[in-house]
Amino acid sequence: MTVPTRVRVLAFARIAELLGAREEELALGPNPRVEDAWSALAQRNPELTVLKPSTRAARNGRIAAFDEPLADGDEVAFLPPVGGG
Amino acid sequence: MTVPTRVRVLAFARIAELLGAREEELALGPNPRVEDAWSALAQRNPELTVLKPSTRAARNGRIAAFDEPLADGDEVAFLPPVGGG
Amino acid sequence: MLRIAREPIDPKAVEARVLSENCGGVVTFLGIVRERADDGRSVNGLQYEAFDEMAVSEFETVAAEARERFGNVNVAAEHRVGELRVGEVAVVVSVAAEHRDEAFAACRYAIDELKRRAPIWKKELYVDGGGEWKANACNGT
Amino acid sequence: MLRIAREPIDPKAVEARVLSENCGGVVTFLGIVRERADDGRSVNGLQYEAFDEMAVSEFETVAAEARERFGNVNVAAEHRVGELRVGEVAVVVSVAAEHRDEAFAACRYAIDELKRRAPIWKKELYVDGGGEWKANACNGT
Repeated sequence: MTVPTRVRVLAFARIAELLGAREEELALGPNPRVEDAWSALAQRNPELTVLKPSTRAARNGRIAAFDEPLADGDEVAFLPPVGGG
Repeated sequence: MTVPTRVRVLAFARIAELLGAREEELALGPNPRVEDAWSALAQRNPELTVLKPSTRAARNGRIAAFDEPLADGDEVAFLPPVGGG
Repeated sequence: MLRIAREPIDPKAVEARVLSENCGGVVTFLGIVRERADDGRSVNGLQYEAFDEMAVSEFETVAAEARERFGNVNVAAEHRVGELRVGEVAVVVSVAAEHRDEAFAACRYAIDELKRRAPIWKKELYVDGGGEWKANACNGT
Repeated sequence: MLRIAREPIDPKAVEARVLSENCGGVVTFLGIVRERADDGRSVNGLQYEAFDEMAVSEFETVAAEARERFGNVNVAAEHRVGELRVGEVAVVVSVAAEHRDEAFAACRYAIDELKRRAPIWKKELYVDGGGEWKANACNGT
């Protein structure tokens, strides 16, 4: 029996608008990577797909590559190109 | 009979301290120049002499050379090196 | 050193955080909502949002870099989030230093890097309806 | 655009004079009395005096030059005279522009030229008594 890896996803700006939420819990399969969290979202929201090249990810508050592994309880954030100031 | 040329002298900072005044009236001889106003002051206050190379003059609010002529009623200011800001 | 503000910013309070006994120069930058976007469209205002914790820690890194580059400078900043109208202050960066050279250079560095790196987003809200998320030039590292 | 102040300066009031509808960036410089002079001596404060009319007209020239060099910038300044204690604001220069590049450049230009050219004088008042009139580097034109 496979135990799912639960992660909390944070979304911002256009990504949050497309998802209709700034935050959600995802249950991923075994040995998931950042990539898998993104794919789970993009499957439900195909408009996200074109945004991937410009999106950066952060794992537990630090910039992370899309192939970085995720652990149960991790927080993954997806960050569109920034526009502060 | 010679009519004196009356000018108002403004002094600042160290120059004013040496003169003991920030402002005075001078009666100069005929066809005076900025130079003559300075000399009149320096005669009474020899300590001014060494300051001349670093002093700029202004006539009626505009920077003036020491050989610029003065007219009756002019205002002459002697400006030490500035230190604002 | 970066504070994310949900209410109007008081630039004087940011300045007050950088003043110290031997500072001779303070440079403060205010970023203000303009009535025209860069492409010329008229806006009613801007909407900002931030990933607060990460914006704060990224700006700590920026401030540390500023001290490495420009010496003993004090840096503080505040960035507002939510809906802002034209004329309101979106961001304040204040730097105090012994001399003005470093204060100018460090303030410029801090606002440039904040704009480039802090996870903060801006949506232009157009007078004729709708809105668009706008990225700064030179995003990322 | 330069005001000679005989009372403490309110930097916010100077800033308010440069704000306009399409300015996106405001840079403000504060010059503050330091406890140590450049040669390391401790001061109680500074004494400033100005040739008011000429300082004002010289700064008008500086502001016009800033607009020639940096485009549509609004410039305002205030310089205090009299006796100032450590920590008090001696001078404020504020510049608003559409973008921060010009605001930073014009503010830097304006304070540099004010220090170099405006007929304003400064005496350091030492903790151990006495005082000395101090000139800025690069006086005159």
